[in-house]
Amino acid sequence: MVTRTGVDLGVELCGIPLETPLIPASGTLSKEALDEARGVYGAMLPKTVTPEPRPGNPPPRLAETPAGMINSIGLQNPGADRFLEDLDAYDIGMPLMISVAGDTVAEFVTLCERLADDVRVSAVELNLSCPNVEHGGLTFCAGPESVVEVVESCRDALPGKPMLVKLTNEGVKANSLAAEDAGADGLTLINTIPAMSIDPHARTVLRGGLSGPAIKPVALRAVYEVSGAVDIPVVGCGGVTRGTDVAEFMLAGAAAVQVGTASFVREPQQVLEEFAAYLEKERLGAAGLTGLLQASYQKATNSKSE
Amino acid sequence: MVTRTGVDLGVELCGIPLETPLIPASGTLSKEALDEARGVYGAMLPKTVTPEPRPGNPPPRLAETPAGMINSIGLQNPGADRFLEDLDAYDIGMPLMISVAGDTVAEFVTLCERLADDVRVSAVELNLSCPNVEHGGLTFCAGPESVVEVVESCRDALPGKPMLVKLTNEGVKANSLAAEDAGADGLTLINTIPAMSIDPHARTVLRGGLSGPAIKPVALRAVYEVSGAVDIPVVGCGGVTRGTDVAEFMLAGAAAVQVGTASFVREPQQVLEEFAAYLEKERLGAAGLTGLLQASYQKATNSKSE
Amino acid sequence: MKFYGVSVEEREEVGGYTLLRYRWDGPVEPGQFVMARTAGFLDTLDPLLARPLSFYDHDGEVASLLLEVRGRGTALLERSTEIEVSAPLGKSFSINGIDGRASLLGGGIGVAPMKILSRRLDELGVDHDIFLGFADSLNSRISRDFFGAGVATVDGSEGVTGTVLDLVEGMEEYAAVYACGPNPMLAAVKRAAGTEGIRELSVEERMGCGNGSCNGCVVPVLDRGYVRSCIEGPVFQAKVLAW
Amino acid sequence: MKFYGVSVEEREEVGGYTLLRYRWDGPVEPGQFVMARTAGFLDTLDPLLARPLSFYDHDGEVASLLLEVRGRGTALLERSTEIEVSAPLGKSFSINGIDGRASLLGGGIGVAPMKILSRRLDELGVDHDIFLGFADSLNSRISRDFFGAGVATVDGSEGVTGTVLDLVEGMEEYAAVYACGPNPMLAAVKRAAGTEGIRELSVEERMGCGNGSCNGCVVPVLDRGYVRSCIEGPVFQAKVLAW
Ligand SMILES: Cc1cc2nc3c(=O)[nH]c(=O)nc-3n(C[C@H](O)[C@H](O)[C@H](O)COP(=O)(O)OP(=O)(O)OC[C@H]3O[C@@H](n4cnc5c(N)ncnc54)[C@H](O)[C@@H]3O)c2cc1C
Ligand SMILES: Cc1cc2nc3c(=O)[nH]c(=O)nc-3n(C[C@H](O)[C@H](O)[C@H](O)COP(=O)(O)OP(=O)(O)OC[C@H]3O[C@@H](n4cnc5c(N)ncnc54)[C@H](O)[C@@H]3O)c2cc1C
Ligand SMILES: Cc1cc2nc3c(=O)[nH]c(=O)nc-3n(C[C@H](O)[C@H](O)[C@H](O)COP(=O)(O)O)c2cc1C
Ligand SMILES: Cc1cc2nc3c(=O)[nH]c(=O)nc-3n(C[C@H](O)[C@H](O)[C@H](O)COP(=O)(O)O)c2cc1C
Ligand code: FES
Ligand code: FES
Repeated sequence: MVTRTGVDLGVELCGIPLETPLIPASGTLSKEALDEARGVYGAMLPKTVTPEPRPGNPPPRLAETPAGMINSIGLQNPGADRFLEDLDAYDIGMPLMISVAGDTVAEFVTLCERLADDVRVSAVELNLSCPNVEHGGLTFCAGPESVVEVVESCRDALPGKPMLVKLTNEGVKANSLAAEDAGADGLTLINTIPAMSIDPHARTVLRGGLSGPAIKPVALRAVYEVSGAVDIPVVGCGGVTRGTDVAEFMLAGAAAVQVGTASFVREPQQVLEEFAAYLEKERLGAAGLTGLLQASYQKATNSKSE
Repeated sequence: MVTRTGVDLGVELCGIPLETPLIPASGTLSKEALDEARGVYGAMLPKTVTPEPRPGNPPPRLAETPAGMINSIGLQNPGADRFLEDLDAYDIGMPLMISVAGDTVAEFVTLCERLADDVRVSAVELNLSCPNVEHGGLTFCAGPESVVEVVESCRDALPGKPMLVKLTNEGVKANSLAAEDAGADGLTLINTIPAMSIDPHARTVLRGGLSGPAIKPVALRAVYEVSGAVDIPVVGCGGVTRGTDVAEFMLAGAAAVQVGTASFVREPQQVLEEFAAYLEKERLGAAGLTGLLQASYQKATNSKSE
Repeated sequence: MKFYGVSVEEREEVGGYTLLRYRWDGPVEPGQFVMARTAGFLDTLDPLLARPLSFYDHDGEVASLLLEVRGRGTALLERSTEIEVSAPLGKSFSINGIDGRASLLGGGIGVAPMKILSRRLDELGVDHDIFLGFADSLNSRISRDFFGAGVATVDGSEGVTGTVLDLVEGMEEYAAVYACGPNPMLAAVKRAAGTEGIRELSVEERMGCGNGSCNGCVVPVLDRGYVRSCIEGPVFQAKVLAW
Repeated sequence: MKFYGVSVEEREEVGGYTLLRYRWDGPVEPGQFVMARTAGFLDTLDPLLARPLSFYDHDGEVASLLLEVRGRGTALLERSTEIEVSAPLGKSFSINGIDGRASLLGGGIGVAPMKILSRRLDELGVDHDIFLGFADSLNSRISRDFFGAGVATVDGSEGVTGTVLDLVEGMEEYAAVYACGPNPMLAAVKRAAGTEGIRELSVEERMGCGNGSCNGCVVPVLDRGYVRSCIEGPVFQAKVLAW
């Protein structure tokens, strides 16, 4: 997409041309809100689907935290059959990516096989931040071995279709390298960070995943460190709230950027407009931003934390 | 300390009675600001000291982030000799804890040996979030093996003196168990989270550690998971900003709580007063809070992140 | 989610609550809500989420919200002169084709949607009784805005001592029963109102987005697991709620 | 760090800057600064840190700050009627025992501490020249508040075309030279002013706490590595800065 002011917003992700580098983060844009996506996102990405329907967790599922929120939805979704029946609802004239998860490697593979020949699906995102019931409930991204196992199996099941692997922050560099080795075409960094909220009066707790602006600095660091270490594209995700956040992720090395929590509190259209204004001021096209900093700063700056 | 309204703020940490459960987080309270500590904190804890003086990193060292900040100070400190000469400045009538770090296990040990017989020092906190130059610059808490190595060596060097081990969030549970096995008397959770800030206009980056309210939900989760798994006391740290935050950490299982970044933007006295007001309302003493939730919720609630 | 900047043109303290008025000339149905926050988002990202608030009233031009301060979000809203609101959201009360008398029950801040509902029923010529329950006489002051309403307070400082349920007799006989308040009250209304006629409850769950995207605001419904209260609610038929 | 809630009793736009006045009857020395933020901390934790601002003026009862909006913190301060400030912080300019004429140089928002400095020098009977440099005529408008000051603008729209350094001749001859502005300007002043007499520069570094606790605001000094500009500065003797 080229704006009226001549800014080229187009990027390429795993060979797929995207009109803009923005993608909705999985699980944060419903069918009812699709109108906000048109003309804004470069690809569509619905909530993670699992082979069987999942009811999700009982409420309360949310807690607000400083500049962030915790969710514990429990991957509520209608299951693959109903999801695929209704898939056309997500066809809004842009590439469609599907996020998949399962309880076992076999479940991941089943889903990939169903999607492999579906021409409506441009790419698959493996959501590895869910528990592997065969490994005592540790997530699929608990370590490089389990990443390799699931990614290799899905790779075989998805010949020729771009496959992204979505990881959480813990162990992100080793897991990313493992995913690349196992055949991932791209990485999405990062999923929510395990966190917890306590109501000290009611003495209740909510454990779940932290998202929103609070995690942006952690996500940026992950994208920066990983995109300097792998040869596959990285999609940035975590706390993107305004146009300059998109720029920051791309400068850090991201080829595209997902917007999640912020879409609950703003129109994604505004994020895109701010991003376009930034590009216009800097006289750059979106694609030119990726990794602009990477080379010069990778070594120059210190990485100690106190 | 018992307040005018009869609230007992006293707690015990590794056998040391503390007038209040609050402790300044290492590196966040200078000598010039000691007045804010009197009558507020239960123990004093200066900035991490290393055997040799360290100049620290060149500026800029700070960046603000959503509800948080990144610092890259580089452990600037005058070195053990000058630090110990001036130690009496930190004697403000409360137990004194010393945070130590080094480039090698041997450096940690040297420092511990110097402190072992110093009667002014009530306890030592090992700051393991610094790079181990003998292991390619990975931090001392990069994994259980390296935690065990440094903690065991320091244990031998510090016979009889309470020794806390301070860890970052990455791998916190395995590292905590390792530290306990290796002889730690307590754990401080968590240090800053590796993060990064980018100025998209100047195209500059700052890599460092994230602190402040933004990380509170992550720190709470770490304290909750770890205190349910170890038998030694846990000191909570990360984003504590108001009285109810102190309560939340203690409910999660902390025996004491450190205040860091918040002391830059508030008086710690206010945090203590709010905490006392909370206790009064709940008709509890400080010591009674620790782990009040732990038993009932450890199994009851889900821990999936999406 | 799209937010619109509006000015608070009037602010009125009514007992323990605060009424805020702003211009809104689009359609508003009784039972609908807005996501609202103080202005200045982006300059401050905390608190991050907007808060769901029912329409208290709407005369075609001016909308009113009734606010109970609970935490940071409502505290900030209460003292703001510039706020940001979404368009009206959610399913409204069913008010057409009522064959008989209606009963409106509000518990605490659950009084909020009853004003606009009462106005619309008046417009449709539906006779109705209003029953309001509060903690104390301070909060009950808003009942003066409801002509002829029955009032109960838990501490007995105003009206009948007890809850709103102690005010209503023969709830089963009303052609329509509408209730809003804490979950235990709604469950009691569900039991007392029987299954004949319109039986509608407006539920309160924590919300993240208000437009169906986060799946955070769910309530359990019979045979269908959890559904989003911002999309399928906040007004539900009593019989579908699995309480 | 302790903050005091104060009301902005007067707000005045002066070209590109904004003057804020609040009551403060404690002592204030020229060159000192406050950490400042909009009121309402705790209800909103973002932005988290307060911002360092020099005293522009202080008459014993009313303090003034001169504000240039750069980002969120200054934007919020600029539109707030209630703000929170620390007590005066940092080392001030040395103004006693000056044997001769003084020169005051302000670059951009570095003009801020020159007003209160000029006032104090007047009180002490020290003759001084004031030289101010700005980007353009809009920002230069504040120079009307400095009687007889020399003015330069980079775009030539007011006064001499160039920087503040183009205004001063014979800088070495002044008994005292005081400067505040961007680092490159300060470095140039250091070179031009020689080493005789009082040569003081007020530096600007990002600050976390303002009271020495975070070690964030350091500047490099000769032979001593990095020192905290909030404690040992913001005013430094030119010769100790390792620039
Ligand atoms: C559809 C709907 C309509 C509503 N209409 C009104 C209205 O008209 N007027 C009004 O004053 N309030 C209304 N509420 C409730 C209002 O949204 C909450 O009081 C508000 O979100 C609390 O925000 P806070 O920042 O003040 O408190 P927080 O700081 O977010 O929380 C304060 C306390 O309230 C609890 N809490 C937070 N959100 C909720 C919630 N949704 N339900 C119950 N407890 C919660 C928290 O756990 C905490 O203990 C409505 C809620 C819903 C879902
Ligand atoms: C001792 C001292 C005295 C000062 N006196 C004044 C004064 O009297 N009036 C005035 O308007 N300003 C003054 N400043 C500068 C002022 O503190 C910064 O402009 C302000 O902190 C920026 O905050 P912000 O939220 O508006 O911008 P931010 O959003 O924090 O940042 C906006 C941009 O400014 C940069 N920035 C942030 N902090 C600083 C800093 N300290 N120095 C340079 N660049 C920075 C950021 O990298 C970013 O590019 C002073 C600074 C110091 C250290
Ligand atoms: C309510 C909610 C639901 C989510 N559901 C999913 C999901 O189904 N699958 C997934 O991969 N990530 C899910 N996520 C994580 C987001 O896709 C994203 O990785 C994370 O929220 C960080 O981005 P953000 O800060 O922009 O929200 C969810 C996040 C939220 C807040
Ligand atoms: C400016 C700054 C300097 C710090 N220096 C140290 C240090 O020297 N040693 C250490 O163990 N932790 C250090 N920390 C980490 C804090 O002690 C604390 O673990 C962390 O900031 C989280 O707590 P908070 O969110 O309350 O600040 C530092 C933190 C900050 C912000
Ligand atoms: S509030 Fe997000 S789905 Fe209802
Ligand atoms: S601002 Fe924290 S030490 Fe100077």
